[in-house]
Amino acid sequence: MTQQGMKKATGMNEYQGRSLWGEAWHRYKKNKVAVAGLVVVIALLIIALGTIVIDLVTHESVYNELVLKQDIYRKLAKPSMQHIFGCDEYGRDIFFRMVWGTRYSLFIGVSSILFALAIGLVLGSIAGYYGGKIDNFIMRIMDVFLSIPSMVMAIAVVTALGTGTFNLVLSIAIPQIPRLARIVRASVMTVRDREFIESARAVGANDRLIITQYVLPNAMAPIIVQTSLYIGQAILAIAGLSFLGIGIQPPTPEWGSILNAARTYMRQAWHISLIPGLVIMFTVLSLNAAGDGLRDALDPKLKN
Amino acid sequence: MENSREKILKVKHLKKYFNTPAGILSAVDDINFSIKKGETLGVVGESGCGKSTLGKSILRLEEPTSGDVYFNGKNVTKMDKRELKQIRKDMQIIFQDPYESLNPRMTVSQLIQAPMIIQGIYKKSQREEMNKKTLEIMEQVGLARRLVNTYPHELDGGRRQRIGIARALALQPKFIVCDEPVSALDVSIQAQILNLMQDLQESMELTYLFITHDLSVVKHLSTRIMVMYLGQMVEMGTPQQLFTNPLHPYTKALLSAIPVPDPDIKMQRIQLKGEVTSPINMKAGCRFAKRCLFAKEVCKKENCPLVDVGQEHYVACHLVQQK
Amino acid sequence: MWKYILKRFAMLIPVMMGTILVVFFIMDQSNVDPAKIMLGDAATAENIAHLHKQLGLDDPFFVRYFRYLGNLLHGDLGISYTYKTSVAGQIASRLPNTAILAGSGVFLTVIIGIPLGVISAKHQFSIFDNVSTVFTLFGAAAPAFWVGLVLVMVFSQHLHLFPASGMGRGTVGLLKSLILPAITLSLSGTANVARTTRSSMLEVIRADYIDTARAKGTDERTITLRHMLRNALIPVTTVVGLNFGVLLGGSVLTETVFAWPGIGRYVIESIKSQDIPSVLGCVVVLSILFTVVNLFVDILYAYIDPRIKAQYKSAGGSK
Amino acid sequence: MAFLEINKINIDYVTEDGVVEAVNDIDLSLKEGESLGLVGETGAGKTTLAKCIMRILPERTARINSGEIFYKGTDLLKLEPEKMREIRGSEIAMIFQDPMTALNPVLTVGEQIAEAVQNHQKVDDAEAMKKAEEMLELVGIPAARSSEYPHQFSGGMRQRVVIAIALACNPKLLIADEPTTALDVTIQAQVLEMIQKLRTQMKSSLILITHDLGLVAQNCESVAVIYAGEIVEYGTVHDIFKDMKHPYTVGLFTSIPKINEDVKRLTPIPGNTPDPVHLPKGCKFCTRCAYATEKCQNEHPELYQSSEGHFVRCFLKGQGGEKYGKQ
Repeated sequence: MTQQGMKKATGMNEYQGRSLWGEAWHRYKKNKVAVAGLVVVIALLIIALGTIVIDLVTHESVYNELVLKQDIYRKLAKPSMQHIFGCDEYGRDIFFRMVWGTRYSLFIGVSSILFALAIGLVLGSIAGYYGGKIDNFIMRIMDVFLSIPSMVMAIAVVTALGTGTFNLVLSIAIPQIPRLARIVRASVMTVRDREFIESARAVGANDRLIITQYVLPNAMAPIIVQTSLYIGQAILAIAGLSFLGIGIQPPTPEWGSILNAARTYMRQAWHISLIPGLVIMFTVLSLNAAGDGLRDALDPKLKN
Repeated sequence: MENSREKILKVKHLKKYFNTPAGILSAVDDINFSIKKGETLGVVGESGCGKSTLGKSILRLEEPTSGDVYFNGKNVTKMDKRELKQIRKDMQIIFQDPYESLNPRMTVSQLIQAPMIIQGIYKKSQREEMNKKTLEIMEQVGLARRLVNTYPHELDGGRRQRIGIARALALQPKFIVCDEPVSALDVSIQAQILNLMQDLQESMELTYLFITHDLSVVKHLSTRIMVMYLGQMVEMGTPQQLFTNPLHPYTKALLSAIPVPDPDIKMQRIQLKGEVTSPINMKAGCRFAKRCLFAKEVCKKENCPLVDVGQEHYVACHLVQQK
Repeated sequence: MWKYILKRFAMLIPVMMGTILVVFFIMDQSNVDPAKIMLGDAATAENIAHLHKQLGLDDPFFVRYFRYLGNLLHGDLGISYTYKTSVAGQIASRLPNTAILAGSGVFLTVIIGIPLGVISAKHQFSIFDNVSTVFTLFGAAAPAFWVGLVLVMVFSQHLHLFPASGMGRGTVGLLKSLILPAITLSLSGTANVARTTRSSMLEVIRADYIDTARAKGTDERTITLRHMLRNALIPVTTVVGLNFGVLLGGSVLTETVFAWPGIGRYVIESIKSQDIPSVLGCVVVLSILFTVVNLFVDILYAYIDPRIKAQYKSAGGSK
Repeated sequence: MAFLEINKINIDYVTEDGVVEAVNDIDLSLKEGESLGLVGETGAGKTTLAKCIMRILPERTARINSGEIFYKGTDLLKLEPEKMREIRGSEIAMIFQDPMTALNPVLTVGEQIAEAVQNHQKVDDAEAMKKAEEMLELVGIPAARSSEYPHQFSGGMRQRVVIAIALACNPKLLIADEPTTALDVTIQAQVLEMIQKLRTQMKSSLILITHDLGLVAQNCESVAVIYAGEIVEYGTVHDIFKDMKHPYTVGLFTSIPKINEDVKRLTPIPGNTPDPVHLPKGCKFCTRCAYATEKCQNEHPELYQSSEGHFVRCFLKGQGGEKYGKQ
C-alpha cells in the first residue's frame, strides 16, 4: 500500500527491497530436500481435501465402495496391478484405505497443534512480554504440565474422556501447550529486549501496537519452525494411540489403526504391516524436512 | 549572548535505581544539569557509568526512581500517558546500534513514517503529503531516493544510522538524546554521520545530549561536557576547561589514557588502581576513592558535593575543594 | 552444591503435588463407575451405593485428592478394580522391567547418538555426515511401534535371532529379549540426540575459544574432546533429559508390541478393563519418575556448566 | 632472510553470495623485535591475514589461493599440520579481539593457561599449573584466582588471561588482533602497556591489528594501511603519520576528531567500503577517491616506493617513485 504510494511520490522506479520473509523464501527455494518435503505435504493436503470433497459430493458412496466394502476373496491379497498396496484381512483395498485415512492423521495433527499453539501463544506472549510475577505464575503451571510425559498424558486424557475425534485432538494438544508456550515466551523475551522496541516506544507507540507490529512479527520465526515440527510429532502420536486401540476406532481407515489390525496377520501378509508404517514415516519425514528447511531459511545464522 | 539563551532542559536530582540480586544498583544517582537551546551537552564515561540510563531516564524510556526533568518548563516526570506521547514529538533519541534499533520487518519508508503515523501527524487521506515529507527527510539525512523500499538488512551500518536519524527527525523534535550514535561505525563512516548531525543541528536548531565513551568525539562536538563515574557526575565544563584544565583525578586519568594519533606525542598515562565496579549498595564517600591515587580519609567517608570552581566549571572532589 | 540439590528437591514437592492434581483431575473426568466394574453385572443399586460410600467416591473432589496424596505418602495407590489387589504392588512388580527397558533405551541413545553427532559435525558434508543425517531424519520420523514390528518380522520371524516377545530369563535370555525392544524404544531418541549434538557441535566449532585453543597449539583430539564436546554437551544434556519423557511414553507402545511385562503394558490392560486406579497409579508413577530423572539432569547440567553452578552457589553476584 | 616474510598472499572466502576476496596479494616483512601496526576498517582483511599466519582459518570456507609465509626461513603454509601445531603458541601466539568469547567457559583460567604450557613443554600437571599461576601474577591477576572460571572475571581481566595464554611459552612473534577494542579507555591503556612491557621483556615481535590510529602511533615502529584486502601504504610510523601519501590514509586521518587540534567539521571519506564480492577492477579505492582518474578505474596500481622504505599503492602519489618489487 505504502510502497505503491511511494512509487508515485518518487516518480521513479526505485530498487525494490526484499523483506526478511522474502529472503527466507528465497533461501528455502534453494533447499531441495525442504522443497520436496513441502511438495509432499501439499500433495497430502490435496489428497485429504479431495477425499472430503468426494465424500460430500457422493454422499460417501465412493467411500463405502472403495474403503469399507469387504471382499472375502481378496483377503490379505498381495500387492498387484489392481490393488497396488494389496488388501487387508477383510479384503479391503489398502491403497484406498490409506488415501482416505490421510485426513485423520493430517487434520487431527494440524488442528491439535494449532489448538495448542493458540493457547500457547497467548500464555507465552503474556509471560514473555510482561515478565515478573505473571511470568512466574504462568510458567510454574506450565512446569507442572511438563512433568507429565506427553504420551502418558495423552493416554490419561483419552482414558478419562473416551475415544473420539475431539477428545483425540485434546489429548494430543494438552501436552503440547506448555512446550509451545515456552517457545513463544523465549522468543518474545529475546525480541522484547531488542532496541527497536525501545525505538518504537520513543516515538510514542503503545503496548498493543508494539506487540502486534514489532514483537510478534519478529518472534514468529522459531514459533513457526517448532509448530511445523510438532505437527509431525502429533501425527506419530495419533498413529500410536490408534495402534494401542485408544485412538480412532475401526473400521475408520486411520493409519495407526490399520497398522494395529495388520499386526495379527504379520506372518501371513507382511505387506499390510509394512505399508502403513512407510506412509506414516514419509509423511512425518516430509513435515520434518519442511520444518528443518524453514529453520535454515528463517535463521541463516544456524545454517552452516 | 550565550547566557541569555533559554534553558530547554533542566534535570533535577534525577535518580534511577535498579533492583539486582546483589542489591540496589544506583545507575543514575542524583544528577543535576541544564541544557540551553542549540547546545550540545556531551556525556562521557566508561561502560556501566550510567550515561545511557541517564539519557533514557530523561525521555522516560526508563522510569526514573525520583527527581524531575523539565522540558521547556514542563515536568516530564509527572506527565501522564497522553502528555508523554505529545512530548515525544519534541524529545527524540538516536540509538547506538544501527543493526538493532530498526524493526527488520519494515522498509525504509515504513520506518520513517511509523513515528508520523503513531503521532497522527498525517491523516489517512494525506498519504501523498506524507510520502513527500518522507522523501524530504531522506534527502536531508543523505539517503538516496531509490532506497525507499529497501529493508534495513540490505543496507550497511552508516545508511542504517541515517535511517535512525531520519526517524528521530520525522517528528521535528527540538531535543535529541544521541546514545553513542557513532560508536558502532567505522572511522570513515563515523565522520560522515558526525558531520550530518552537526549540519542538522545548525539547520534545525536542535539541542543534543550526546552520550559517548569517545573523548575525542565529545570534544569535537560539545559546547559543554559532563564526565560521569558510577552513576554520578564528577566534573562538568566547556571542552576548553576540561581538556586544558581537568580538575577531577578521574577526568585526568581518562584524558591521559587516550592514545594520541601522533608518534611524536608520547602518552603520560596516569595509572589507576583496579577496575570499574558496579555501583551496587553504595555507601557514603567518593565513588572514585578506591581507584584514586590521591584519596584521603575524607574521600572514603564523606560524599563530595559538586562545586562551581569558576565560570561554570563544576567538579566533585574533596581534594580540589580543599585547595 | 549440596545446598542446591536439597533446594531442588524441596522445589520438587509443589511441582509433584501439582502434577498429581492435574492427573487426578483428568482421570476424574472419567464417567466409568468403578463400583459397577468391581461388582460386575450382578450389581444392585444398593450394592453400588454402599461401595461408593466405602470407597469415598461421593466425597468432594479435593477431599479425594488430598486423601489420595496422603495415601501416596504411605505408598498406597489404591486397589485395582480388576486384580483386586493393591495397585502399588502391581506397579512395583512391573517397575523393574520398565526400568531395565528404559534404562537400556537411554544407554543406547547416548552411546550411539552423541558419537554420531560429534563425528558428523567434525566431518561436515562428508559421506558419514550424509548417511548419519539420513538416518536421523528417518529415525525421527519412523513410528516406533512400526519399527518394532519390522524388527520382529526380520530378526525373529525370518532370521530367528531374537525372540519376538516377552522377557527372557537368565542374563543371556534377558539380553536377547531386550535387544529388539531397546532398539525400538531408543530409535527416535538416538536420532534426536544425534541431531542436537551435531548442531550444537557445529556451533561450538566456530566459537572464538576454539581459535584460542588452536592458537596455543592444542592438538585436534584435545580440542574435540576437551574444548568442543564439553561445551556442546550442555544443550544435549537437556535433550537427553526431555527425551526420557518421550521414552517413558514410548515404552507403552514398545511394551505392547513386544509383550514386555512392564508398566506400559499394564496401563493398556487397565485402560481396556476400565481399571481407573491402576491407570491413575501408572501415570502418577511415570510422572514422578520423569520429574526425578529431570532433577538429576539439572544437577548434571550444573556440573557440566560452571556458569549454572555459580548461579546457585551464591544467590548474589551481579546479574 | 627476514624474521617473517609474507609474499603475495591471496585469500578468498567461498560464501553463498559469491567469492569474497578477503586478502589480495599482500606482501609484508617483519624484523625480529619489530612492532608493526596493521590498520584498516571492518572487512579490510586484517584478521584473515592474522589467522592465515597462524593457519587457523576455517578450513571449509577459506581458500588460500597463493602465496608464501616464511617464518625464520620456513614456509608455514607448507608445514605438516603437526609441525605447525608445535609452532603455534610456542613461536607465534595470538591475542584475540573479544575477551568475552575467547575463553572456554567450562574450563578454569588456570587450566586454560596450563594447557598452553603443556602443549609445548613436557611438564606434569602440577608444574604446568604452577607456571600458569606465575603467568597470572605476571599479567596482574592474583594466583589464587587460577581456579576460577572466565565468567567470574571482568572484560579487562579476561583479556589479561588471554594475554597470559598467548605469552605462556615466550613466543617470538605476537599477533594482537584488536586486543583492546572491546575494553574501556582506561583499561585499554593498561592492557596495551602490559602487552608492550612483556613483549619487550621477551624480545618478541608484534603485529598489532587495529582500526585505531592512536594505538598505532603510540605502539608501533612500522605501519601497513590495508584497504579492501590490499596494502595501500606501508612505511615507518613517521612515514605514515607525518608524510602520508595515499588518499585513503589521508582520509582516515581527516575522519577522526583529534584531541590536540580543533576543526569545525571533519573531512570524511565519501561513500562506503566496496562490496568484497564485487571489488572495483582498477584501484580498489577509486570509487571513493576525490582524485581518481580514468586510469585509476581501469588499471590496478602497484605498490610504488615514494621514499626509502615508504610504499604507496597509487598512480598519482607514487608516480615517479621506484616501483616496489623484489630487490
